[in-house]
Amino acid sequence: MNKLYLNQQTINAARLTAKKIADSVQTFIDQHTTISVERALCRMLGIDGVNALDIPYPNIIVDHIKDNADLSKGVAHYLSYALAEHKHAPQKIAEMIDQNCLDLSQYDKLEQSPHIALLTQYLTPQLNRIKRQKATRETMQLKPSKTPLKYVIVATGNIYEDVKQAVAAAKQGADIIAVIRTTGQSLLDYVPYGNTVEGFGGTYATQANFATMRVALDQVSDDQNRPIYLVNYASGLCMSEIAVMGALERLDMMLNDALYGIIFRDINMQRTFIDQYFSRVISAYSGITINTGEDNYLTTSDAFLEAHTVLASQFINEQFALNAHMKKSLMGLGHAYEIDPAMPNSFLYEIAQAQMAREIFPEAPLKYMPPTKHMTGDIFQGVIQNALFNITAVSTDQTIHLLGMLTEAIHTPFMSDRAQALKNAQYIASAFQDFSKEIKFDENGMIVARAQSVLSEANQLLSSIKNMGLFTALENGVFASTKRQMTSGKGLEGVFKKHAVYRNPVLELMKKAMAGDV
Amino acid sequence: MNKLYLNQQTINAARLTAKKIADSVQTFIDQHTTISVERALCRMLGIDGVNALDIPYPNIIVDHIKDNADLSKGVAHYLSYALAEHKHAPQKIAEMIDQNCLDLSQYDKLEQSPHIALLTQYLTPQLNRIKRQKATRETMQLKPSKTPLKYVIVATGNIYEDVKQAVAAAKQGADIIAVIRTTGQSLLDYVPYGNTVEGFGGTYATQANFATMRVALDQVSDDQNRPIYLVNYASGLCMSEIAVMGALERLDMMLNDALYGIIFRDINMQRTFIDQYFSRVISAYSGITINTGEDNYLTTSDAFLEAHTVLASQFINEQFALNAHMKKSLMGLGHAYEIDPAMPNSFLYEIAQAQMAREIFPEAPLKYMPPTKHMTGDIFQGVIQNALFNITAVSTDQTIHLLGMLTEAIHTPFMSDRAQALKNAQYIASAFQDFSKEIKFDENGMIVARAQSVLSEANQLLSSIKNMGLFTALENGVFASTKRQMTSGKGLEGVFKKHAVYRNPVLELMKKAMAGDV
Amino acid sequence: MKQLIRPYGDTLNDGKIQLSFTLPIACNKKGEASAKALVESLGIRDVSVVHSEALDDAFSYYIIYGTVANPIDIENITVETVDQAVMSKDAIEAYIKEKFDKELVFIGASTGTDAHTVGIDAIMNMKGFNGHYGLERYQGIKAINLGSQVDNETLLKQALHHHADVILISQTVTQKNIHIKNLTEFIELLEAENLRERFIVIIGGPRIDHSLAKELGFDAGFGPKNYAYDVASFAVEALYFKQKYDV
Amino acid sequence: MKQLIRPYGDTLNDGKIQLSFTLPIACNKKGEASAKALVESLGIRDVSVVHSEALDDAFSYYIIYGTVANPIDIENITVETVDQAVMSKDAIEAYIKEKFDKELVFIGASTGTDAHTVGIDAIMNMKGFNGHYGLERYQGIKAINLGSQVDNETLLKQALHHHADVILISQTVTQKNIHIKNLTEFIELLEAENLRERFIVIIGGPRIDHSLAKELGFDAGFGPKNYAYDVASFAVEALYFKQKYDV
Ligand code: B12
Ligand code: B12
Ligand SMILES: Cc1ncc(COP(=O)(O)O)c(C=O)c1O
Ligand SMILES: Cc1ncc(COP(=O)(O)O)c(C=O)c1O
Repeated sequence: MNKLYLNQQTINAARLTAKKIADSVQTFIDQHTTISVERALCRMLGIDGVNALDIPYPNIIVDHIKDNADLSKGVAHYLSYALAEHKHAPQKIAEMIDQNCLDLSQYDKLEQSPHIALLTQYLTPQLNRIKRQKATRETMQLKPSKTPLKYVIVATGNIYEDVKQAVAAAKQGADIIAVIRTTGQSLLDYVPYGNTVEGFGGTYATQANFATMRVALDQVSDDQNRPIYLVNYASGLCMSEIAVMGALERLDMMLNDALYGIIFRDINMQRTFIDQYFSRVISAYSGITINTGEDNYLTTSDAFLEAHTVLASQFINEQFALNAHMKKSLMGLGHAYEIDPAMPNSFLYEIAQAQMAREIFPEAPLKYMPPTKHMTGDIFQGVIQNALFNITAVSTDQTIHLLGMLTEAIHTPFMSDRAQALKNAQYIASAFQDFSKEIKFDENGMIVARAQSVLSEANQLLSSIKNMGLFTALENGVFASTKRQMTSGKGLEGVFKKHAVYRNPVLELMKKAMAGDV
Repeated sequence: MNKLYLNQQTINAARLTAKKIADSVQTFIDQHTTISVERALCRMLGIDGVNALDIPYPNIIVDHIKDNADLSKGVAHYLSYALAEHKHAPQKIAEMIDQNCLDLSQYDKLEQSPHIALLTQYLTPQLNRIKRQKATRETMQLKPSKTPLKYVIVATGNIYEDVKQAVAAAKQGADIIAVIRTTGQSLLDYVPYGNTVEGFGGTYATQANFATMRVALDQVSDDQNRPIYLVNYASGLCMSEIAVMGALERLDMMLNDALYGIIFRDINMQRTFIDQYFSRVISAYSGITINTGEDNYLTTSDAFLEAHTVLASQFINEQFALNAHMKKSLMGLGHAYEIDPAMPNSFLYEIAQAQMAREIFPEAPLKYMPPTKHMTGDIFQGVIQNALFNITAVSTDQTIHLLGMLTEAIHTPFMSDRAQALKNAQYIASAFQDFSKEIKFDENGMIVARAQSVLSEANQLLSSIKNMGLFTALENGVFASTKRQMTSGKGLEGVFKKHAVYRNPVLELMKKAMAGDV
Repeated sequence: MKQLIRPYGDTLNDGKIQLSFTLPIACNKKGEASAKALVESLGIRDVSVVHSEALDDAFSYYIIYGTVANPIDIENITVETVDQAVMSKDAIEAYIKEKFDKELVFIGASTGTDAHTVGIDAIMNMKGFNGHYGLERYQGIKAINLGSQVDNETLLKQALHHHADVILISQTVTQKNIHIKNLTEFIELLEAENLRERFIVIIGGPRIDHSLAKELGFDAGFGPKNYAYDVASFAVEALYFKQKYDV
Repeated sequence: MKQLIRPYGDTLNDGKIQLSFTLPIACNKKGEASAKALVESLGIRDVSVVHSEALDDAFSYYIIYGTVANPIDIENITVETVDQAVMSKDAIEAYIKEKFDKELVFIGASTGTDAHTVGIDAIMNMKGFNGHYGLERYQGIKAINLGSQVDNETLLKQALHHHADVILISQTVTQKNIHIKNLTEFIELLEAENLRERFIVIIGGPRIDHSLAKELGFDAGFGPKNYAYDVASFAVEALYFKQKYDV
């Protein structure tokens, strides 16, 4: 698939530059842990549930250590000593701490724990469950749906209404259901517990909600005889915890991008890069596809002028994912159809950009976002914007095809909005079935020229990011014209430099398992 | 513009066959006249208005001759004698007949009229007015709008509401306004008189209504600083009369197609071919673009299976128009986007067919009709169907672009439906501005193959029509699966074989004038 | 028991509804407020004008979302439908063979100035529609399709001439209710000639339904998504009933 | 004098209107009849269900056209708008220079959990929006943009800290009226601290208008298609008025 005559050397150069950028952040990541990483580890040990005050037990343990001891040694250090001493399951340990029956600070001054191996028996059930879930997913995917996969969101705020919407959408032809999160959740430094019915613009990501939706989708998947994929957000302050929950409940995809959190949620960059790494290792191990958030840049910045920032960021995200041992086939790099419809030849430029992404990341299940910024209250016009987007998605062979809603500028989707979106996409997919095979672009034309110039701008941008380092680049507002400081933003207080005795047995086990795999 | 690798020899062969088909009908036409042709001649002589019973004076004269004398000699025969005798203007003669003060049958048995030249002074004012109108149109067209020209209909039934709708549409960007006729009119064997406010699914075509709309559109044309074209129907039983009225009132285009009348209005084929010839001579002389009705076939027959019937008919219509001394630049041959949207690759086939028409008739201002048959009450889906049609129109360089209405399956267009249609077309025209220049079709692909096969089927069909003759072919239901008999259908009683003394001075003058012109 | 419902956006009984219309006034703040007031006058709350646009100096277009304030009770909503069980072509043919000793004559047309034939052809002609054969192909039925633009008098004359049992009328153009006018005239014509009981008279078209047909005095009415067997099922049973009790 | 209007399809007062909605019942004849009945219950006549579709077993979607039965009188419709004459950037700068002896401080944020900044940035930042500069570029105005996800307490604290004259609040997410809740809380906070009179407080966002702002107790509200000069025109006059009469 080479329609754009892109220079492979430029692509290679850009990739190499991105690798240097990511590697330099990786050095920092490897030296640090966060409260969320430690809580994720707790969850892998089977610690779950909330106390009488609705505080999740993983938080209870981690906060306990943070407040009373030295978290830089990692929960594994403390818990392994406690297990050695008390022979209780980690969950029990957590409950004891909650009831002030146990104080882990007693192990603080002890030497590097000789009992880390004791944790393995408690990790095994979760690891096995994840392996089983992965196998189930792979079996189901033997009958894959035709790409682009039609992806719709549900966002009622109430998991039970979400289920109704999701089931209806699946029956109408959706391949992927994303349960959007309530507006506030990404800034919560804990994961709420249980089934929930109160969210704004989305529904809380909880393990129970994941499970409820998974059951419903498995059911409709059986009825429809095709996989129905489930998506949520391993994003925000609890990236890696949610990655664990998603792995356990067989989610298929996770929105997962530190850059999104930094730019759009004002999450501290140190914190979220560390969280992201562990979350990606977990997703890589679990066979979960990630979705990155570059598309969002174009909702803030101009989609024509800043197209190269999306590409540069995709290159970086690819390297971050590779560093987390992720296969390219799990990298749902994000981009979007956001050029102002008032711009002449907007369709040509969109085709150029979409095809470019496809050619540069041939193995990636690209996530292609519909027009949102230039959608207006004129829902009839919106239908056309979505149709042009759908044409582009189909004609450039995108993988994950987020369907645009005619009411994008108005409200989170009604059931009928989603149905209309699915009909739009289905009609276009059929009408343009073999279109991309039939057409060639003029080698000296504007489509080819546009793609080439975006690539070369991205390449230049990467060089300059490499020179200053990613942290500084973000301080300069390189993406989405948004400046963020290295030491401000939410969640910095949860970052810890690893102590010499620090161990993360989950990371170690998963990396080892994947070593043969990648 | 050669994207389809069509075989020019096949095109030439088809054109030659079509010429033979049309020429053989022309022999028949030249030997005949009709009551409508004679009434048109009356109108060119300045006869207008209605009597106390609302019967138009042209009908009064022609019926008078038909009932009391021998119409095969033509009105010119009788009127020239009457003028010679009474020295009154033709209008006065008509009024005298209406009041039974004059009986033209007295001239029936006289020899070929030696007074035909007397008619010229009465024809001259109308001919001059038509020439002036033509010149006005040509001056305005110096500032032509960009093609495709956006064509919308108004159809309130009330000329004054039509004006409001038309003006609003022009301001919103329409280039062409067609005033649709009331359902019954094409079967009326007279043209109603004066401004009218009572129509069903359209407004009566009257000269006064033409004038009223022309004034309104000239006004908005000045405001908008671009031509706004006006369209009506020289179609049905009064083809040639309406052609005269349109020429006098500076209409810019006329729906004009005997085949449409035969098939969809059950008008007798002899009658309407004769009428069509004269009407086309008038339009050719007046610089009025005709629009043919092949698109309609696809509303009755399958648009994929019967695509070749459209092309065959276009070839025939081209020859009919050439025989009427019409320039190719006035031949708005019709075709349509009517393939079932449920058919995979429907867009590819539509592109193939539209591009094919463009390449085969490079000088013709092709009239391209939107989806109608497969439009449903789902107006949101309809918007997409129209968008795909608009993409095709823009990408294959159609000239007259009839905009689809989202409410096609529901009602004649509301003001807002038209506004939405215009926004749809404008957005697509801008987004796809240079698209056709940018893309090439695979020489061995399905688009090229489709166009080639339609052409070859059309060529075969033409051969078989030539062999049996067009009349017989129509009896066999060659177009729109509709069979019509040569001697049935409306209006046959108005056909007369020309007598040896027959003269049509209008036809003669116009042909002479155009002889230097073509 | 009452069964109260409201429209559904994404939560039960949220009452969400979308509207669009044009007002014959300028597009400005007052126009928007007027559009809002109009929608509120319909009993809709939380009215949000999500789009407004000038169509001309004194015409403005609005797209609106809102919440229907009052639920409706659907418990007592009954639907006038043709309540014959629908038979297959084979079953209809067998039924005719069993119950009648003559061929049944169906005569049909698109009447008045209506030139749309695709609908009546779909019911009557060999080929049928969407893969369902038309009446012409039914054994035991003689189908006579007069085509379009047939005036009411001609249709009746032909029906008598052909000894028709069933008359089928198609009406597609509905602007300014021309179909109602035309259909009413046919019934009046039958009644004036004292022939109403002579035929089963069935109407059809995109805006026709059974309740409209009954209201106008016809035996049945069929809208979109109906095929020859729907019509024939009704007609043969009605004829059988008629021959059994009427004569 | 009464000014009665109805929607306009293609003829004055024809009352034509389009609606669409979902019902939580199956898609069948009864569903269609229920949809029709619902629309009739809104005072709409000639109801035509032009499209119906199953969204799931117990959900059905309808597109409907009809005629609004009763006209509304728009004579007395008044529009709550910010009735300041809008000044240009230059005029505003001159006005500040003339009437105030200090720089005016505008502090703004997108509050609560709302992370949308494009709207508040459009008003406050250098670059502005659609070619209209933001407040940051106005001489005589100090514009402090706190960004998004700022909680009400923080906003107030910062306003006091910076001696703000004007507080600007942006709200984009409106689902389940979260913006109303959030905005009401800010007013309550001001009142609790006895600081309501201390600031001019202006709100904005895609679903905000002046009447909503007044209703909630703010000084003004601005929706889409408003730029920095609209806001500043109002604010500087309001501040001038306040300094003249209040103190
Ligand atoms: C095809 C078509 C034409 C063709 C007709 C060709 C032909 N051979 O019939 C042509 C191009 C000639 C045409 C012309 C006109 N048309 Co036209 N046409 C259409 C179109 C695109 C499709 C109609 C159709 O064929 N539907 C398919 C058939 C199968 O569906 P159906 O008729 O509903 O039939 C089904 C049922 O209703 C039922 N049924 C139908 N009849 C009967 C009868 C009986 C007894 C029974 C039991 C059942 C039954 O069974 C069928 C199968 O399920 C519609 C728009 C649309 N998408 O609907 C416009 C439309 C019907 N046309 C319209 C108009 C106004 C015209 C014109 C009057 C315009 C003009 N002034 O020039 C002309 C003139 C025609 C005239 N005097 O009647 C309007 C009518 C508006 C209104 N509601 O009043 C429409 C809606 C377009 C529009 N939006 O303006 N048209
Ligand atoms: C861009 C965008 C985003 C970006 C925001 C980036 C950024 N830096 O701001 C990103 C991708 C991050 C985003 C995220 C989300 N978004 Co968002 N987003 C949009 C989008 C596409 C455009 C909004 C926009 O920028 N408009 C352009 C600006 C200029 O317009 P404006 O805000 O109306 O501002 C003008 C006026 O209102 C006024 N104004 C605005 N503020 C103020 C303030 C004052 C004081 C004054 C005087 C005037 C004023 O002046 C401006 C210029 O005229 C809309 C859809 C749409 N097309 O509208 C959805 C939309 C707003 N988002 C929505 C949602 C739900 C979300 C999420 C919550 C989804 C989720 N659960 O993940 C998230 C999380 C964000 C959060 N917690 O708030 C919904 C809101 C639904 C609702 N009505 O409640 C929308 C409508 C999409 C949808 N249909 O679901 N979003
Ligand atoms: C990568 C990524 N993460 C997360 C989100 C959603 O936001 P939140 O984390 O605020 O729920 C998005 C939204 O588009 C996204 O692209
Ligand atoms: C060539 C032609 N003539 C006439 C008409 C309109 O019909 P009528 O003559 O019945 O007004 C059409 C409609 O599409 C047409 O294509």
